[in-house]
Amino acid sequence: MIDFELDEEQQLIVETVNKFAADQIRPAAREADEAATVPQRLVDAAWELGFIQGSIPEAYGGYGSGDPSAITGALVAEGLAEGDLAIALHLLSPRLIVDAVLRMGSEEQKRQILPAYLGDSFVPGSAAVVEPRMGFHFLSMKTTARQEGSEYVLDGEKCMVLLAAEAPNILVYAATGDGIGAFLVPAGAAGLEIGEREKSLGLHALATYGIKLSGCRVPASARIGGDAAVMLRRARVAQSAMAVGVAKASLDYAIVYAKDRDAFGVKIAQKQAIAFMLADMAIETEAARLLNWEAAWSIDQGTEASREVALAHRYCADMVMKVTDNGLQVLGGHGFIRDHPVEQWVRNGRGFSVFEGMASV
Amino acid sequence: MIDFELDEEQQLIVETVNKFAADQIRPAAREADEAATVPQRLVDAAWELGFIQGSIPEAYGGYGSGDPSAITGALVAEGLAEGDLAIALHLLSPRLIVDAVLRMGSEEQKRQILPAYLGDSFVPGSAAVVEPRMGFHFLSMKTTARQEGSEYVLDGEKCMVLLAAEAPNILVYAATGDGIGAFLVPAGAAGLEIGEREKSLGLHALATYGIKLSGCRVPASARIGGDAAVMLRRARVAQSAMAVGVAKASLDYAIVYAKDRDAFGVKIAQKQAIAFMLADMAIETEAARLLNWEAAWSIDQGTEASREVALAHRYCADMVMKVTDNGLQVLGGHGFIRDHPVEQWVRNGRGFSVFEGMASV
Amino acid sequence: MDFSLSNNAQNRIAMARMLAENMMRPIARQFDEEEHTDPWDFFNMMWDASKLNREATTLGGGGGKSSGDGDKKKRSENTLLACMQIEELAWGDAGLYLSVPNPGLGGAAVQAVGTPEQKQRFLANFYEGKPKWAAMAITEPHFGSDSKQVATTAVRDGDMWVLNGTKIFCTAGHRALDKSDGFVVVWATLDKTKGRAAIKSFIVPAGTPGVTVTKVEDKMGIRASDTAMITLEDARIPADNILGTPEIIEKDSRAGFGGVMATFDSTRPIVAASGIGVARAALDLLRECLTEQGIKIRYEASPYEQTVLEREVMNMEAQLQAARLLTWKACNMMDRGQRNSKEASMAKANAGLSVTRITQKCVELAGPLGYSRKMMLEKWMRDAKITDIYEGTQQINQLIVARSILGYSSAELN
Amino acid sequence: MDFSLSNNAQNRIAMARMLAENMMRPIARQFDEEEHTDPWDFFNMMWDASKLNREATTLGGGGGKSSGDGDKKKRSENTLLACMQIEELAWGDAGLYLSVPNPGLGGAAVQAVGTPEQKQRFLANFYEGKPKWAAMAITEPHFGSDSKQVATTAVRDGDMWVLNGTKIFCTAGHRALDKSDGFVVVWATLDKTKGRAAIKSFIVPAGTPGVTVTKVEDKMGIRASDTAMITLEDARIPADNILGTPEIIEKDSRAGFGGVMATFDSTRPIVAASGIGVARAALDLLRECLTEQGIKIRYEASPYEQTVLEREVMNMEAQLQAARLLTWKACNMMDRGQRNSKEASMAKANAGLSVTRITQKCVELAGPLGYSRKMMLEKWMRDAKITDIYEGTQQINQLIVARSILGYSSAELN
Repeated sequence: MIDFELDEEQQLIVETVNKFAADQIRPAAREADEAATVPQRLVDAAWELGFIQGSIPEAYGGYGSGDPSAITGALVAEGLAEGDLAIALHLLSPRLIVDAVLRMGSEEQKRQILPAYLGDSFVPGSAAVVEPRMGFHFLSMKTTARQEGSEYVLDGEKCMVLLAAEAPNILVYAATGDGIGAFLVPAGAAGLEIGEREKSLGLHALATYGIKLSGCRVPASARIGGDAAVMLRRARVAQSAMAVGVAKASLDYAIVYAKDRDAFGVKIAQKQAIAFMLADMAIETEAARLLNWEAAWSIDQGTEASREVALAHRYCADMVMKVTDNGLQVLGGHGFIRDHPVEQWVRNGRGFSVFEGMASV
Repeated sequence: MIDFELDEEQQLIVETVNKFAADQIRPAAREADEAATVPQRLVDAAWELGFIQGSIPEAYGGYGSGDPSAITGALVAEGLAEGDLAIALHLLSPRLIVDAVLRMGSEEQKRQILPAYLGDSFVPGSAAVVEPRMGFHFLSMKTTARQEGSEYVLDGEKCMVLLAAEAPNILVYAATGDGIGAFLVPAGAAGLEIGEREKSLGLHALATYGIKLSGCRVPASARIGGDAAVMLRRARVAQSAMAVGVAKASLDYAIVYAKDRDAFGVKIAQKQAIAFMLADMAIETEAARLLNWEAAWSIDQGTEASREVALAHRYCADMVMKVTDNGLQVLGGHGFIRDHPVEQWVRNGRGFSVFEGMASV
Repeated sequence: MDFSLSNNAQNRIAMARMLAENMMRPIARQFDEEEHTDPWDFFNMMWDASKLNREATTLGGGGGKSSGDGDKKKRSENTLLACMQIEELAWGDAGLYLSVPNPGLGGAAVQAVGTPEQKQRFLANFYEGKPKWAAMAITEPHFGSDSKQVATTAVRDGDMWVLNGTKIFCTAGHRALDKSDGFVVVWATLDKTKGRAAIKSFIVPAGTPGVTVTKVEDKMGIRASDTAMITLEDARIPADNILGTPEIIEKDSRAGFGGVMATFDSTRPIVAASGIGVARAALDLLRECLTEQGIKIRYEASPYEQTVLEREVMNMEAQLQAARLLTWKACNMMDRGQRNSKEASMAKANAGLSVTRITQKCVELAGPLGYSRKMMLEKWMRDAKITDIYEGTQQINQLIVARSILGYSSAELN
Repeated sequence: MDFSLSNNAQNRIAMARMLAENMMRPIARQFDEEEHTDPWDFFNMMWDASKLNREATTLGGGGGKSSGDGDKKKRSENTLLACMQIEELAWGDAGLYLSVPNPGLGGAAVQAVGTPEQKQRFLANFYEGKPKWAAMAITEPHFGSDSKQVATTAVRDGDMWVLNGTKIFCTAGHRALDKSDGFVVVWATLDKTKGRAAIKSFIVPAGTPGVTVTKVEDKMGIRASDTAMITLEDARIPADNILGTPEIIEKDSRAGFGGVMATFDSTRPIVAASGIGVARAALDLLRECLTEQGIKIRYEASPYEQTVLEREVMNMEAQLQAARLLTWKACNMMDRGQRNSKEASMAKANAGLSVTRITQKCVELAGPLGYSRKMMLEKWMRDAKITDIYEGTQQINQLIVARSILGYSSAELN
């Protein structure tokens, strides 16, 4: 029966996430962006809250109750991204590996791989999906995985690989000929070359890298599951949820500003031009959220949901650009100044039509 | 040197056209739409004003000074369409034949064909371009012209053929294998079958028909010029100018209404939501006009201007839909009622992304 | 969170869909072309069907009340069900759906703020006898959205109210007053100087002397639906035909103006749903035609490969589903007894714009066929536009959303 | 009507393009990354170049005056030429273009409403000696567009004016006051109670005691350009440094507030042109990259065949050219001595939105490369946005257009 209410567990999670995002992430967001680093104390604090551990079933050492739902994952992603996108992607990075193993991996792989991400402290995860060319599309990768006896040989180039230099393993997505495979490549593997840290329009606080794979050999056991496209769709759900979070951040900030700023004898929020812009931002943000929730729900039903995910992904990517741009416009000249966060949300928001496989639910 | 001012002749023409459109066409537009016919008195009056004769050089019996410019043609088309689109298309229909002959025809064809359109009274013109299928595109016609000895054999189906049943000749556009050819098919030609009068979303006053060509034979001399795609681009310039005229009609009507209509203690035009909508309509209409003028100017420079025309055509078709829809919205419920003309402009405006070869400059 | 349809919903939708396909589609074009005629066979059929299942056709049907039938869960989904069914009926034909003989907006008002006695008199036996209509008359020639400008007067004369004024845009007003034994709920003021608080609504039954339908509008779309201008000249109705208290309470109360306004919280999602039905009809048909041509939409294709057509279809599907989910959420909140004014206006504003764009785009993408009246697309474009206008225009609903998110009163933001 | 470039225009464009390509592009990224540093080599080079051709780099340069050179035609095209050249310079780099040492907006104000004596003192010898900047200081922390809210005060004390207040968003203010022997035109009020009429502009030269640049803003884009906060504490300037009359004339006059406002009629098209230059840079680069990949834009293809990429490029080209033509028309009217406030705001509003969307879309279509700072697209997206904000936001310019087409005063529509 159609129902949009969160259950009690979800409400609890949302409250926790929102509080953490508001009290700890947001105040650190600008400095993290300018300093191009995520403060360790945030990493530790997030670890304590157990966003990762909670996504792993008890059977494997986590304290999650069964497989975490994509909707719950979306709620967490939205909440953290509302604090700051770069920080959210960093904090949730272990799920790039954990989720893939949980959802696609063999029992043995689960037992072998998951514990490393359940230590006393945060262990960064990493995934390599995007490739450095204009027309890149997640279903047409040029990075290849060739089977040779008991090994896979990986060749190709990736970019926007978050935490590649920091993570113990990178989950590399590559074309296997019959689809897309995901391969766990340990740091320092022969044939894996990690380039300079990238500089991008947004995500300054998040360390991303270009990597080269030249005849990089991994054992057959390093392949997680079969067709890994399913994980890339889940990634789109996570990213779309984050887009909603970024849009909400911009909307709420613009509302407060517009109610405080005087012009022509009233608050600018009392001008229809501004008020209607805010109303439109609110409607678009909510519409995108519901579309993505439905996509997440469809995945939770065990369907591939490729259509639902594609629709929500496209809608959210366009929405967040429009909403964050309007958020900046509401602040006028002040929005263009880095004293306010709105320009940061524009720069981060623009990335959602490019990001692939950078988060997971 | 860049200059947007009309020369004196153009100004004179615009004044004449606008006066005729305002005084005679507009007052008759609604009744013409409901009665699905163009009043004869309008046809006669327009003929007297010489919109057709003026487009034909004196050398061929008209009183135009040299080849009429596409810009001047665009000014006339915009002005008449501002009165009413269906009526404008009817009144300018002779140019479908006249322009093709003037621009592409041989000296002999000019002498033979033009006089018929320079009699004492209006002689309707007709052109068959559009074909009845969803994905129709003017460069991929399925109607064919096959040369057989001294004849061409035409086969295919056309729709939106204006005045097919009324006109002495239909200029049929067909694929010749090496491009698009234009063929003058006389009324009653064997193999030419004119169907029922069409019923459309808009253009109710304009008689359009579906026609069938089954082995319809015309002499080689019936072919006007070579690659006729050039005429279809001129048609797009004419249609785009008309789109601007329709948009301007809606804008001006909405302005008057909004300044007269009270709501919440003021005129609705004093509400930013309405005022900004009107400003946006004005800007979009002007932008489209300038784009199309430049396309027309490029044609007058003797270039093919396929890019310029394509850009202006796309822009104008989108613009007129948005502007006329907003025009209706400004009137609210009253805009939905046929007491006001705005809904008619929405119905006519929607056609511009479909019309091909229905007018000429 | 749950996006699955209950069995109850599936059944209701299937039934409505059956009506839409078999009873409405076949006559939709005819009653668009033959404006101002009445599809009596359809009326009678729907009238009988309504007796079997009222929610299907009652605007705002039982919003908030528990349905108690079929569905296992205790919680109500009545508003949701109404929207789902109305989407189907509007998918069949929006004009005919609006013409279905039922208590309509007039009935909704009586239901929302009427006394038990009034409900007894005007609703309890409504479905007996021949097809009936009940309508709502708010708008007047000099105002549209600004409904506190009501100039129609109601003066007490003994045990009667005497009404004078002119109403326009009264949906089904002609059928309610001239073609059936129905009634119209008329907004009138007891004292023009007292503004909102003095505006009351009155139940004016068919046959009331002094009540005349002076015009039935020619419209761009939804032509099967009658839109009446009603003139009231010393129209006398019983004293107890007033909805709510006759006292002028300065502060808005549920019983007065505010009460009637509150019905918008259920009617706006319903209007949204009807528009969504029309847009879905257009999108369904477009996709069918594309499928016939062997065109498959590649949802996951890159912009370097995806065609403009594919992207447009994709955008339309997303817009349509977004509007639907916003609408369902507004219903879900009402069914949970939560205040949903903001969500209702969000749904209405979003749907109004989306269905207008979708139907316009479908006509465009279908090319010459889309522009021809041989196909239904052009009609649906004409039918859809009203969604962005009635029950509060796009602008009014944006204003309501803006006030809500900004925490502004109508005085602070207008 | 004529859409051809005069020889004069072609030459000016070619020269500006040469500067843009050789002097600006090579250092554009460096001075974006190294915010708050000064490209002195570039400044010196431009300074020398300016002596050869001032119009090239003077905002609003000689709007309305006859150029008299090259071009055969008698009619002036100076504003047009300024816009064309500025489009080229902004194509090179918008931040650097705004940093070019020149009389800027401050000079434009002196030129528009200054006395011959003031023009002599502040403009005649401007280009002598080391690079100089002149800036305009209007905005204050508590207001943006609502410039009648000026709270900075000017009090007459003998033969001096004493200024007090804080100005923000002063483009090139830092370089005008601290890095050169330039000046800033400061808006101040003689009497806060008298509103617009009491607001005058004052020429404040570098080195004036009590004038301090208290902050240089960190920005999203155009980082090579300095945006200063200026504090005036009992800043004393000579009595004849006031622009226009010191009298408070209730009715706006060219000499007072209105006069300074009128300079917007030339500066708005110029801001539009600079944004167009940035957007064109992005679109040019995107197309180059596509061509390298062998992708050709099929302008005339049907939506059934055209890719989303092709359509987007097509739309961007149309938007860009539309903005350019609106801008050129506003210039054309000014050069003809016609009132062009409406057209200037049309151009600014349209360009502001178009260049923002175009640059954002170029980043999107270039995928991961677009998002990387290895390519310039992301920078141009950051640079373009300011076009929709300064010299009147999108909203302000829409308001001006609306007033103009509705024939409303600022009291009737605000």
